[in-house]
Amino acid sequence: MGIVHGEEMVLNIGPQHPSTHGVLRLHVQTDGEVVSHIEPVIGYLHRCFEKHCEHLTYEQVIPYTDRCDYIASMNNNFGYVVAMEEFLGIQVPERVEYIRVIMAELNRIASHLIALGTYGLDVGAFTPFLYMFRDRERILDLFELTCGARLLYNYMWVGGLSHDLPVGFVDACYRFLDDFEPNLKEYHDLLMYNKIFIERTADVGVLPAEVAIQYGVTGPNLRGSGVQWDLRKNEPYSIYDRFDFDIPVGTGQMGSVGDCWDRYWVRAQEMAESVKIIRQALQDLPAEGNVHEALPRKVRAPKGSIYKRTESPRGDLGYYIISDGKGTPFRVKMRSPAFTALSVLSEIASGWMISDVIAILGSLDIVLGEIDR
Amino acid sequence: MTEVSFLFILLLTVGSALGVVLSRNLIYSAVFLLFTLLGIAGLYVFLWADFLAGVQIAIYIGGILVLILFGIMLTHKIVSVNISHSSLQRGVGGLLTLALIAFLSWIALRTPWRMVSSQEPLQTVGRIGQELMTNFLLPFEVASVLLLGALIGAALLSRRDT
Amino acid sequence: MKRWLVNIWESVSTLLIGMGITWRHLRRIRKGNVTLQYPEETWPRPERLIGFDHQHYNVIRSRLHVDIDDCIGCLKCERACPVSCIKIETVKAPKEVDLGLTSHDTKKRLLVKRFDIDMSECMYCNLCTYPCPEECIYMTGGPNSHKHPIDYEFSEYDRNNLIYRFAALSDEEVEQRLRVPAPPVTNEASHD
Amino acid sequence: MMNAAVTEQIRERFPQALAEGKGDLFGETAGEDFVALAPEPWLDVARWLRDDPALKLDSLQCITGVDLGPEQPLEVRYNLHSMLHHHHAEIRIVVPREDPVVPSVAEVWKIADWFEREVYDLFGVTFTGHPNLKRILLPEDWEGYPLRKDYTEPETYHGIVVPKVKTGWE
Amino acid sequence: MNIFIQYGLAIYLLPLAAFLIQIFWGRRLPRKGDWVSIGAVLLTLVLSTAMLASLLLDLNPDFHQEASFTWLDLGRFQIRVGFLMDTVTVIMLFVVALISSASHIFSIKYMEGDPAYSRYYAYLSLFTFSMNGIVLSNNLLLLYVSWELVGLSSYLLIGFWYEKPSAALAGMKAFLTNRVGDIGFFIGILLMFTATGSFLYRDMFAGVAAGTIAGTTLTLAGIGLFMGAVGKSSQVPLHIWLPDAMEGPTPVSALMHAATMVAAGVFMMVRFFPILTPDALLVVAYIGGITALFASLIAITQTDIKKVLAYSTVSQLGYMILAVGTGAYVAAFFHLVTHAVFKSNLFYGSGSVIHAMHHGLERTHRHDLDPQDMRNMGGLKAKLPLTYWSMVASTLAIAGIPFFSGFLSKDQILAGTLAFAEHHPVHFLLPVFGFGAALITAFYMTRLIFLTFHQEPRHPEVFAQIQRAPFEMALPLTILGTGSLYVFYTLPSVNPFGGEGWFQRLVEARDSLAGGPAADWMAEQMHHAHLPTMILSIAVALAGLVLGWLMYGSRRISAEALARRFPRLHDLSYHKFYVDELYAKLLYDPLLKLADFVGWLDWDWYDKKIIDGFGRWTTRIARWVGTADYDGLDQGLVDGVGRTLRAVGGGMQRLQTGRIQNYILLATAGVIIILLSQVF
Amino acid sequence: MTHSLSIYLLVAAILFGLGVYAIMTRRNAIAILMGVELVLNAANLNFVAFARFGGMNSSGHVFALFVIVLAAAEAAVALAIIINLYHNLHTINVEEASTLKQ
Amino acid sequence: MTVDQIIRWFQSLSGSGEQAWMFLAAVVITGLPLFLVLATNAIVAVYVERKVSAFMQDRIGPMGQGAGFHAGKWGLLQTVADALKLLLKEDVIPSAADRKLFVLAPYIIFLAPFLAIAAIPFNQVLQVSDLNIGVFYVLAMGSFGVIGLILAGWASDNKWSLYGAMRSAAQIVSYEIPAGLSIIAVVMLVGSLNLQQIIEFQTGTRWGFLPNWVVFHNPFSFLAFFIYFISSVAEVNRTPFDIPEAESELVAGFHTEYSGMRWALFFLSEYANMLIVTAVAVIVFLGGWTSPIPGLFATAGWGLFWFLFKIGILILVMMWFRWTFPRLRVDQLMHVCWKVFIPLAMLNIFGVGVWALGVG
Repeated sequence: MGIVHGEEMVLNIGPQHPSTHGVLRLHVQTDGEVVSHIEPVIGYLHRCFEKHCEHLTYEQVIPYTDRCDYIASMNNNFGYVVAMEEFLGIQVPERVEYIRVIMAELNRIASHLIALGTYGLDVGAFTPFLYMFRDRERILDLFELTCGARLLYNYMWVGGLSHDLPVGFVDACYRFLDDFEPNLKEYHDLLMYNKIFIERTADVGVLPAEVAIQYGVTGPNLRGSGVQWDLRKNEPYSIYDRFDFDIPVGTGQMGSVGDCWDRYWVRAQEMAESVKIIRQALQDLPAEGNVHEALPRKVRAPKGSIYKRTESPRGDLGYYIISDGKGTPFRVKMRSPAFTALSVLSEIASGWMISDVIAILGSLDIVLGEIDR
Repeated sequence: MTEVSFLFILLLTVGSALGVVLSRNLIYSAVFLLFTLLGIAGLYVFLWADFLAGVQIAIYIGGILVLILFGIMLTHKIVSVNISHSSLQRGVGGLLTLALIAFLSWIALRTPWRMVSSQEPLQTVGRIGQELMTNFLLPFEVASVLLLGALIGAALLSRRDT
Repeated sequence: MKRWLVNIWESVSTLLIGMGITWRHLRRIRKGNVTLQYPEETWPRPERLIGFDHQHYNVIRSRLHVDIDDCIGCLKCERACPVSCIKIETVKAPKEVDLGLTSHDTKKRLLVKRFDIDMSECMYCNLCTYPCPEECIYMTGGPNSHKHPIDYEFSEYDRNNLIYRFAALSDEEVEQRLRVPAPPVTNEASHD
Repeated sequence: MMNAAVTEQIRERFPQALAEGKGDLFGETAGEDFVALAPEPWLDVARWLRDDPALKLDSLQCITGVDLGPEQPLEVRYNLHSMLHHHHAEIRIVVPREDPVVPSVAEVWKIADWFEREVYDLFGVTFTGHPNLKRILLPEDWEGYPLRKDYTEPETYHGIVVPKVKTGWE
Repeated sequence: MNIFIQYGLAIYLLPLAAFLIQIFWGRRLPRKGDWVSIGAVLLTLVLSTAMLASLLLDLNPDFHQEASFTWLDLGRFQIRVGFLMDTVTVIMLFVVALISSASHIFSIKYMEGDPAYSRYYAYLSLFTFSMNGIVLSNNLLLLYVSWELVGLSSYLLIGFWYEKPSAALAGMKAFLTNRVGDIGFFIGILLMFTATGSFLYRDMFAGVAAGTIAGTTLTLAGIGLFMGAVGKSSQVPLHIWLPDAMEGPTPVSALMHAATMVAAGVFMMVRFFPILTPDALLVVAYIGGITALFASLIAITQTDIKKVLAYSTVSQLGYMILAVGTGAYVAAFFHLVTHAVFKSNLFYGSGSVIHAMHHGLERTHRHDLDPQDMRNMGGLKAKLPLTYWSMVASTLAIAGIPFFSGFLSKDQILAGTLAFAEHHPVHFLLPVFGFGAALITAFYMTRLIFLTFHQEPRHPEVFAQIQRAPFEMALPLTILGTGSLYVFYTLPSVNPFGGEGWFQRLVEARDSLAGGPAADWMAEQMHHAHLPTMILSIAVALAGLVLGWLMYGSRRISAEALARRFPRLHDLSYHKFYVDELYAKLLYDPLLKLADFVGWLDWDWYDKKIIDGFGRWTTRIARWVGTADYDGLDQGLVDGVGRTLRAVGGGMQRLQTGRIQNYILLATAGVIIILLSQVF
Repeated sequence: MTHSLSIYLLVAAILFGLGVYAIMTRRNAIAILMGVELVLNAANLNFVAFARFGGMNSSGHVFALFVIVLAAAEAAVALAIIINLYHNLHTINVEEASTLKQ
Repeated sequence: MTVDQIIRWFQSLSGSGEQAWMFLAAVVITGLPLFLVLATNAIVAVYVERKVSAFMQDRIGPMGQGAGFHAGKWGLLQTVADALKLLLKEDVIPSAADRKLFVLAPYIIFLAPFLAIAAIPFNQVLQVSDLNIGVFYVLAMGSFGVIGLILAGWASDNKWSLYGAMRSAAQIVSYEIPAGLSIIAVVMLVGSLNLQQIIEFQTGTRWGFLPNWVVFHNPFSFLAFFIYFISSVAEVNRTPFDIPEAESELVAGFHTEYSGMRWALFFLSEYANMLIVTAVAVIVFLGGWTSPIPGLFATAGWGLFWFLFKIGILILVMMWFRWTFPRLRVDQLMHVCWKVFIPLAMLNIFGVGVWALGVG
């Protein structure tokens, strides 16, 4: 490709730009259309989550975790409560475990739908985005049915849940899954296997596995690079060891392993796997059980610390909790997967054109709330 | 009424040509050039050369002027609005130019041109095509080679690392 | 050359597949549309009947409401709030003053002088509603939703209007209320 | 899960590296829950941890800064993980509050770049050898390190008064 | 259409098709499409072999086929182009196809893994196409177009590794130097065209024979044509580009800069011999002779293996040109053929050596060493036996040792010069050039062989890592090495001195149309001179060999000591007689100085310090003149020149501002004045 | 008015003069190029005008066509040169582009 | 109704010779309807675009239901409201912008389709000027708007605008080539540049049942239609070739800084350009005003209907493209143009020639 060189120019993509997925600024040096250097500038959404936590009780932290990754709040709750339960040594009832898995996987689907839909927007396809939002709305309906909130749930509590499942939830969920599965193929035909889309994403922004590990990239991004790494399989928490599902990894089907298309494809396949998990969980869901049974009267952690990771839709979500034995945590550190994913951007996006940078950024599926915390 | 439009086009042509020459802003010069070229295309219509008028617009405006604008943008700080340029030897040059125009006009007006009255042709394109394929075949071929050469040359030249 | 032709073919065929999908949606718009004509139609709130003590508990998280008559001033909700958007001031009532009973037949010991909720700060975590012994603070749509229909358009022109003052007694009023012989008077919430 | 083994190996390889156990503050014991290291040899240890075929801790999960209290030192905690062997290790480095300096491991694990910037930003721990040590979450001109226990919020920021008390509230 | 013309057309178009396919789709084809080019060139080899075979069966020296069509009909005259097929064409086609095939095959391994592999093959095909154009053409137009195309592909291939600045510069240098010659060539063509009104050889020859063009014009035209050959065949003074051209890949050097492209000039001279006047021929002869000796002198001291071969090529081309000039143009063509085979073989051998050295250096990570420097080699015989023997055969051929191909052709040439000198004693220098060059050639080739293959390896660790040449490289070496033997040129009679060889019988000398020597007379003369020549040349060649062996083989005579003894001579040779520097001094510096001078005028005029300026002007002029003519002019004369120039410059100052706008202003003023004068 | 040759010649003369003026006085290479375009257009106008009043001879049109082709080629090459100049010298002022001079 | 005809009509009314006011009046009388056509086109097309996009995305688009006026029945008044809003909106000119050019640019862009539509034959008689070089004229006018685009991008003094303008200019200039080449193929068949003659060529039937349109003439002419249509989509900067205004990359491209009335002009000219290029496609390939059922509905009135109907279908297809496809990258766009369409179009010319000589 012959490139006519122009002036070196500095572009500020963001903080207000249609495709920065939040309030992110990309300091981009361009040479003509080609990006020679790129530096993400973050912090616009910094809300001192960790400082807040030091002033809150353990229960009050949960709504704050909601707001970190607001696309997948359930999973953020999940990570925190799993960490706290291990810290406190609480065994939660079976029913609670199943409900949690169902919610987390539903939310994973919802999150991936957003990731894929907005990625379509990034490369210029508007319609798939609305189709995917339509299905996401139905998942949010299910959440609303369960806990009254559509986005920030505060649903999972340490030792239990805020509410039991409503009557008719299981049927509604089955209905949703039955409707959703055929839609998946349609989305893929419409976008993923579209030649223009393939041209835009295949071989673009290749993230080799070594680089990904070096940068601590996890989740679908790492799996897109061909590394079979999923905490649900590799370090099963909760009851994930009871389900039968596969971990899709990128194979370089359309270009090379670890390109944008592979990341997209991994997310698309993960939705199908999540559907599989939800179906199994709904099947095995214990009919009886009090979701408040194991709730401690007052959460007061012993002295010490814990680091626990769970698999959020974006990757390894880790909580490092230190307790000095008082009623509030001494320190809560959240290791957010999007933070590491964004840090790799300057490594893989330099040398591509502006359009590709947008595509690469979109394929990393970042949520600024989680990066800036 | 044709007179009115003719006069308008004349004034447009000459006026904007003045603009091209006198404007201190390069982009403005280019915009004025746009109107000059448009005006000349209009004059071509009056001269029964409709095909040439089309060529004038397609090539001069759609091609050369776009090139010139690209050139201006590539050779100036890309986002600086004030692209001004200065001139030299305006006084002498102006006088000489005036003299030149005066002489040329005087010659044009004074010479008893041999005029042959003719009818407006029904179609010009066909005749030009026939001319090109018969009497002007060699220049036509040469022109195509020239264009090819210019194409390659321009591409080669504008690569930075040659 | 072959690659070139294959590319063209792939482009054309996959693009046609995509166009087919959008065309199908265009045809099926009457059945499949998801638009909500907002002012005329509103979001259907989920019907639910679950356990958790209440038989007809709608969990939809709308604005907070306090049945101030039932409030005993225990400050549990204020403590539960992660963002400190609830402010309660109480005055201890003398033994002889009877402030009445709540709907759970608890005797009120404290006079709630002030009960403010800054709704503009509320993060809808619902944490304040769970500890309330009298179940008098709830998101609308809660246990007493028949009294307060769900309303999620609580927009205001002035931010200060989002501070809901469920009790705002002046010193005189407090004094009056706590005057020993005075009979109990029901007090309405300032905001409804 | 294998911290004790890691401790042993570090002691063999880098006899001077182990710091005196500082782990009593939160009731944890060095060697089982974590490995406490002195700051100076950390970079060498880090390289070895990553490259040693038996350990192969190639993935840096998280860097957590901790302020142990107003009169106490600062601590930097590293959670390491091996993608090959699937085991973890936690390294803690205690540095004095007055002069918190830790060698940067950004060249060992690339992600340490941003993690260390974050710790620098919020705790004021200086990482020597870091390629680009500047604030990451807060504005460049922010004063103080917010996650320290003795941090007091500024009165104003760029002339804007930081409201401490809500108007009409208290 | 005649079958030969059809074959010719196929030979012409096949590489073109390969080129087009390669350049557009090459990278996407399997194996990056090298098989397209190789297949095309092998097909041309098959076709040309077939044609040669049919000629050999016939042995008709008057074989002549021609076909042309009107390319442009301009009413008054037509421009016709077409193909000419005669014995010379067919032999040349075969040579081109043979060397080209060898080059293509050799390159498979040599260029393996190069990122621009397919582009390389595309260029090779382009070259083959344009070279065939030169050979096939029956008119000056197609010849000129192909000529320039050859120049272009040479430029592309020399600068193939354009990331290397030296390669890019070498390409540029070759291109520009060739342009100088091509100007003359173009002038020659136009002279011929204006005189005869046609581009066809046939019409031109007829025109010369009929006397439409004669005398000085014809001489000038001949010299003009010869200038093209000077450029392309790298004769003095335009020889400077060829050694630099060695920056290109070695197969390219073997193909173009040893065998085919540089031979194009000779080929053209052979074609045009009948129309060259004796005066023009004399110029040709001297240029050729000087080149032959001059280049061989340089080759003695070069250390880069390819540079040695490059200068050797220049020298051998000088031989051919010399032969043309002395009238032995058949000998020149013969030498062209034999030389093509053995010289390209030498290049392939050196390529094989370089390839091996390169890999050896890579493996030992000795990036400080130059894989082409002979001083880093030594003892390679043990590691590369095939290359060694093949190169030795070719070395003996080029040295003119009996029973090798070079002996036959060289002998003929020397005989021609001797005969010429015998007839024109004034030009006794010509055979001296020839024999001198022969002596030196034998010497430096021996040096090359000994330095490269014999003695102890200079870098044993590198030596240990050297591997044998792969099959793709060995094949051309074997074929061409065998081709250096004499038998292939004397068939069917094995006796080399019988003169019954196919070549002798196929290519017959023709009479000059422009007053040059007649063919019979020339043959007679050469026959007379034959015996002394043979004895002398063998003696000379052996002397060279022995000298080389003494100095580099047995080391009886220390080369270093000699160099120390005659530092001047060694320096002269080592620095290539300072030709490049001379050009820099003669052309480049004065040009820069001229620019300085004009700039100074400019500054002075605006300063309004004309009187002061004149003083500085004089000194500047004086210095300029002084440096231009280094010593010899005394102070008074300088002053005189200065004064004269000042008077002229004073007038010119007003015009020389270096600003286009001022010129246009003045031009406009001039136009107005002319108008005024016309009107009133 | 539209049927008089001289008015076209007049316009062409003015355009020509202005073009020459631009070439003479402008320092900016692109401005000079614009001047050249004016001159070429003036010539073209003359060609077409003479063709129209000389008995509708198509040769004039063909010539004008060739001039336009030439102008296109010239503009392309000239702009390429100017851009090259700019990259090397960071100016397109013809007076400053004088490295050949020193 | 051409200008000349109107003037003649004036003359017959007043009995006097040609006068300036007549000319001006005639210009206004012909120009105003053209402007109205373009404006109506934009309003209708925007409404259709909204509805098409909505339907394709499972929405129902602008609606006016229930109490209150809202956007009229089925949202018919939505675009009118939009137009009103744009007209009444405050017009912001950035302080760093070059005011004169900033103001001028939208008009230049709008001028191009406005001039071009003068040569479009809406039916057998409804045509402002029947030019001999009709197709060529329309194409030439199409290249005219590029200047305005560059000026708009440059005058805004915004990097995104400039990127958009440069991309757009390069794109339009490039895609004119395949578009022109594929039209040349047809011109070869017809032997005329005159639009009416091209349409006349397409009257009658082919194989007895198909209309004798160029698109059915031979396989190559179908390919030419395909190339022309795709290229014209690129020429009007619509998805998948909308990189000049790619909202996810360049915010809004060359019209980022425009607002209110001026922005409306851009909008208007985008849809006007769509009208022009599809009109050319219809005239050149789909038989212009000829009826798809040869022999029936062939009056002038029906001619207008057929013409607009065909244009509508093509515009609908363009919209369909837009709401289905992702966007190409700028180098891929050039790749498609130079390495796919131009070679195809050249081959196509050759093919059409061979077909016309051999088969036709």
